[in-house]
Amino acid sequence: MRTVVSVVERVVETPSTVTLRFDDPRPARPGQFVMLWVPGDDELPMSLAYVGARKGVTVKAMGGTSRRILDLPVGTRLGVRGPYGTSFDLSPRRILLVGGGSGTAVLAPAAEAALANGSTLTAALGATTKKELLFEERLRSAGATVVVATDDGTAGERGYVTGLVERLLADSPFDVVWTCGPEVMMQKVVAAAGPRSVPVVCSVERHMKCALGMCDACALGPYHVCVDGPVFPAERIASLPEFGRTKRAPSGRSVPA
Amino acid sequence: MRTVVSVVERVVETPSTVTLRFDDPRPARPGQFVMLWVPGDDELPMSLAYVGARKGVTVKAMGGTSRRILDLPVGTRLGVRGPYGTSFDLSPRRILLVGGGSGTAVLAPAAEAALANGSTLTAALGATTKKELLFEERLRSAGATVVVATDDGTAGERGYVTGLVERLLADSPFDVVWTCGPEVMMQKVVAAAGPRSVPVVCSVERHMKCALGMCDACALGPYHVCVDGPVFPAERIASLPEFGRTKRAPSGRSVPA
Amino acid sequence: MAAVGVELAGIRLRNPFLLASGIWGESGESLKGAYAAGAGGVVTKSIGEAPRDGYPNPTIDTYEQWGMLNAMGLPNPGIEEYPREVAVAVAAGVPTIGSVFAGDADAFAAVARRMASTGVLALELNLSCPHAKGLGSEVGSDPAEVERVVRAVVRAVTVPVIAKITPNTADPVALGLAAERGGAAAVSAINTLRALAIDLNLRRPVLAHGLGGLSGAAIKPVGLAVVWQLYEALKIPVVGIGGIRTVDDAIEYALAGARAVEVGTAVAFDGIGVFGRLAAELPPRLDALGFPSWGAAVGAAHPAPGAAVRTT
Amino acid sequence: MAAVGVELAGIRLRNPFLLASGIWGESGESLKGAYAAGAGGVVTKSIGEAPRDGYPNPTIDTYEQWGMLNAMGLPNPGIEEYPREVAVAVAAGVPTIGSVFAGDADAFAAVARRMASTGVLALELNLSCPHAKGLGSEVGSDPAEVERVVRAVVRAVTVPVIAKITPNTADPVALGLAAERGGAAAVSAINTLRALAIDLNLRRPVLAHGLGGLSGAAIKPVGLAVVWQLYEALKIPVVGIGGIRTVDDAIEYALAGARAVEVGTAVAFDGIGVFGRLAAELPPRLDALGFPSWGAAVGAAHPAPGAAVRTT
Ligand SMILES: Cc1cc2nc3c(=O)[nH]c(=O)nc-3n(C[C@H](O)[C@H](O)[C@H](O)COP(=O)(O)OP(=O)(O)OC[C@H]3O[C@@H](n4cnc5c(N)ncnc54)[C@H](O)[C@@H]3O)c2cc1C
Ligand SMILES: Cc1cc2nc3c(=O)[nH]c(=O)nc-3n(C[C@H](O)[C@H](O)[C@H](O)COP(=O)(O)OP(=O)(O)OC[C@H]3O[C@@H](n4cnc5c(N)ncnc54)[C@H](O)[C@@H]3O)c2cc1C
Ligand SMILES: Cc1cc2nc3c(=O)[nH]c(=O)nc-3n(C[C@H](O)[C@H](O)[C@H](O)COP(=O)(O)O)c2cc1C
Ligand SMILES: Cc1cc2nc3c(=O)[nH]c(=O)nc-3n(C[C@H](O)[C@H](O)[C@H](O)COP(=O)(O)O)c2cc1C
Ligand code: FES
Ligand code: FES
Repeated sequence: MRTVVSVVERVVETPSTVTLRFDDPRPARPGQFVMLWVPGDDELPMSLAYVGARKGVTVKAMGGTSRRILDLPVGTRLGVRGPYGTSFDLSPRRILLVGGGSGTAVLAPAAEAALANGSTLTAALGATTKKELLFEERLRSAGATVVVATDDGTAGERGYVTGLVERLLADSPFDVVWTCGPEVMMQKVVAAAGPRSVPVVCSVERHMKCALGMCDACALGPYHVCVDGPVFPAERIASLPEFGRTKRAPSGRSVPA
Repeated sequence: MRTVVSVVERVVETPSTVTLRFDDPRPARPGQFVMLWVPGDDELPMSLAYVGARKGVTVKAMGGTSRRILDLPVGTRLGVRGPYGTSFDLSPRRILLVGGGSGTAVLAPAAEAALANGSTLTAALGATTKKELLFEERLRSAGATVVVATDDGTAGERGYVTGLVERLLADSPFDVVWTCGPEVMMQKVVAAAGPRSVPVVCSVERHMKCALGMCDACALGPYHVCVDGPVFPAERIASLPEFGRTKRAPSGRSVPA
Repeated sequence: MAAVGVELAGIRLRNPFLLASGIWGESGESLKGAYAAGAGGVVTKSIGEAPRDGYPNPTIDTYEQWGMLNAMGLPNPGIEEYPREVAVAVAAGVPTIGSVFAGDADAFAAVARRMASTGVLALELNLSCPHAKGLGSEVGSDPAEVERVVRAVVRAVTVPVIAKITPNTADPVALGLAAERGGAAAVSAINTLRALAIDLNLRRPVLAHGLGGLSGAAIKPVGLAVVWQLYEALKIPVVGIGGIRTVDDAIEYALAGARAVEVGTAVAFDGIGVFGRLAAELPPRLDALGFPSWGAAVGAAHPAPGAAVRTT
Repeated sequence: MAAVGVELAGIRLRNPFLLASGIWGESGESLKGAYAAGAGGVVTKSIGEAPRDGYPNPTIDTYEQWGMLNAMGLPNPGIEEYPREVAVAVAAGVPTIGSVFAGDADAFAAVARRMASTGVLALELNLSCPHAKGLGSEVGSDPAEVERVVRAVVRAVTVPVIAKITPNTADPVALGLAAERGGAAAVSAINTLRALAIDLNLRRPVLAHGLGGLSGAAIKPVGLAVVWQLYEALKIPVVGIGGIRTVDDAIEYALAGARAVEVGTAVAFDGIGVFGRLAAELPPRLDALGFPSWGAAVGAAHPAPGAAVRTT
């Protein structure tokens, strides 16, 4: 299940985000993730931003390991387990995509696949600032209608992407909303879509160790994010007391999200 | 590899020989053997006297375990590993079969298969006495020409079967001789066939433990009877110093055959 | 159909399949989920005095279907936090066994006392984690220490105490006898085998911790041997663990002497649904093998007292 | 192409693959055959003072490709008879290591002396058979006893002495250090793991002896762990054994610290041709992995002295 790959391409997407591409022929579906092992460092869950034979992960600088990943040169060897987890149902015809920050990484391959299938897709992307907008161009060239919000107003609307979502939902009919980003953001998306009965699908994160549905590290209510997720219909998780509030630390303790 | 079977038929072949039949769908070729485990007793190599889905072993009373096997009733459960080992090449057209005592057990399924293939086959069977003749009727009804020798003259010619063999080889052309029985008998068969350049194929016995070509218990010169045999072209083994002279005891010591 | 309920150390279980410690055992919801999936009962993650993050990732490596290596490093929320998790399972009526670990007898007794107060039906003492320094198998490989720890815990609590024995020992029977002397109500065996995986390309051990513990099918023959030996030597019941994935695996453990069994790694390969399958398949399989009940199979491969194993 | 010759305890081997003790090792012709098939050298069957038949059959049970159980019971022709077998291999120029076992240090020394006189290049002391009462692992699980036996043998012979360590222990390193103190030129590990197979239908252990030893792929992770630990702790070289079937398995052992390896169970699954395949595939595989030689791979997964394993 574990394989070792070499980084064959490194793309700086934003000042804090880098995509690493590697060849791994194992089949994967949009929404799935891998456990990416940086030898001598950590092994982390990373969504597949590219799901074909030349796979890719798009990594945002967060803590120590992710920062170090940003600097890994082409040729670096990495361990890869997976792909793991659930994926997006690509059958809806009219899709609203809501990506916050690096959350867009997991949505992009799903968007490409749906658009290639003939669905229409509007992408609402949020970022702190223009330079941090992720995959705007990628989504546009795949055929998506892209709208943008930045905290500082350097691109698109000033403010949170959730403001855009309210309006998009009011203006046009959608069959589904796909969202990935901070849980508070996703909660707002769910709140906006609920009255209009548009189903929401969320991709969520929890601390992961085994990624095999065994160790309980990623427990979220009755679910294990590594096998029951990371892609969930919102109705299964939005009402859990944990959602948007707590997560589990590596020790298994509940801590504020 | 191990399976458990039930004895579904028990046929008294001679006063000292019983055939036990059991269902085991694993494919087997004439000449191969199984490791037959009598629970609570020993596990012994036994040639397959019947190689179809309803398999059979024909056991001669020798020491303790084989004697006890003779009394096992229908319904007894046995462990079976295998089939193991080499088998008879069924392509020769004119076959001389030379069976001494229970050695005929392993030759019978090969004879049936060759006859069914359109070969002709003469069977020279030896036994101590008429009642101990094994599979005479089975071979005859399969289409073999059967000639017999008994030590006491109660059936066929009086004397050893090797006397018959000399004459049969002199009288008619054969493409191959198949033989199984005491090694001194097989040596005589080899000696008789040699001058006429008829190849001889022997089935031989050595003490067996693993039957996997690993433990060395069944070493015979550079061969392991469990995997390189039990069916050997005579030219590979007849000139070994051990053949007809020594065998290995369970401890691995060389002892007189 | 064959009856499959069992009584273990005074606990009634609807079937002999317990969730093994360390699997689905950190959160109360998960413990509930394992029981809902069909388990006869659950064993919690091993809980210690203080929260522990465990070792860094990678903590897991898998082999083809026959095995798994882990060095989680006993992550756990600590005995102050954990009672609120276990309470979820206890409140839902899940037969729950609380697993605890510590570095010495006093600490074991302290954690055990707190765990026992949550309403768990029994305790399991993890005397056997093969890869956590100073915890588990270092304590657990010394019979005198095992006896001391078990005795201290038995004195500290009123629930039955199950001692989980390490297989990384020359003499598991000595450890089992020590636990029995200490007052254990049962022993469970085995924990994982000390093991290592190396990545050829990366030229390093796969797990961040280096050494880990082997589980899954590969260790079933070792677990069966330990259970066999413990059954022969002890008066208290034995819980069989190691590589159980099918009812046949479980019945082999019963024949070797296991009163109940724990299932761990199979959850990774087959999902938690493995418990429902095991529970459903056990009665007809026991019928087919001619056992009137699970209990009738327990120890059935051992010769009757006084009988010779071989008839020759 | 990468060089694959090795020097082990003063013996030069054309490749690191030794025939493991107990496989093809009872007859001199078989030892010759294993070398002709491509082995770098051979270890004889373990030979004791007197002939032993070993245990009755069944002596073997196999699992799917991942393992095998045996309780041969140390059958051997005895040290009076065996020299004529080993002479066949020695006369043919086969690098031969004579394996011996006994119940105590004096008996070990006596058998070893006789074995050494046959021209074997080294001795391997079987301190680790997991299923023979009073022989092997009972001696072999006590460090003091191991040291005593090794010292007695080292005094009795002039050839290098390799101590074969049991994995059925809490502390293989203590055993390895004891062997080193006793004067061993190398240690080899591992022997089989104590294990058991039960037949469900027959309701009894499969092997006549009951307990047996597990070998094959299932024990590779355990063998790697023992070799890793021994390499870290000892100055003398380590011979890796357990579950080796492919060159990748062997290179993993090298990375863990094995100077040479022994191959046993793979012979049952793949035939003796496994040695030719291993020998042929090793140089290109080392090349592909970037190792200039087998020697360069030995211990290469261990952090350089003083370096931290993790960069974080
Ligand atoms: C299913 C899934 C998909 C993900 N996909 C991406 C992605 O595509 N791009 C991306 O940049 N990040 C992704 N992450 C987050 C990523 O795994 C890390 O959490 C993040 O990179 C920070 O790691 P760090 O070691 O640098 O941070 P640290 O300094 O160690 O910690 C920062 C945060 O990362 C979290 N974290 C650390 N280790 C883990 C772990 N093993 N599992 C989960 N969270 C952890 C910590 O809980 C903390 O909240 C994903 C997480 C999950 C669960
Ligand atoms: C390949 C092969 C096929 C055989 N096929 C048949 C057959 O079809 N019918 C038949 O009656 N017999 C067959 N035998 C012989 C059979 O395995 C036994 O040797 C025989 O039944 C006597 O066993 P026992 O335990 O009753 O005798 P014992 O009293 O134990 O010994 C009598 C003789 O049997 C030999 N023997 C005992 N155990 C074994 C063993 N594990 N492997 C080999 N020889 C052993 C002894 O060396 C001794 O020479 C075959 C043997 C081999 C090797
Ligand atoms: C990921 C993982 C975590 C484990 N954690 C614990 C633990 O916390 N306490 C414990 O006693 N055993 C622990 N174990 C050991 C199991 O409870 C069990 O003894 C072992 O895995 C063998 O059973 P299996 O083959 O069914 O997995 C753990 C095993 C695994 C695989
Ligand atoms: C059938 C069999 C017989 C063995 N006999 C011996 C023996 O006589 N002496 C010994 O030191 N080891 C003996 N062993 C152990 C092997 O030498 C080896 O240590 C073990 O099988 C692990 O290696 P493997 O997985 O390659 O088989 C035996 C193993 C098997 C399978
Ligand atoms: S990461 Fe272990 S259960 Fe999900
Ligand atoms: S019986 Fe073991 S090698 Fe033939």
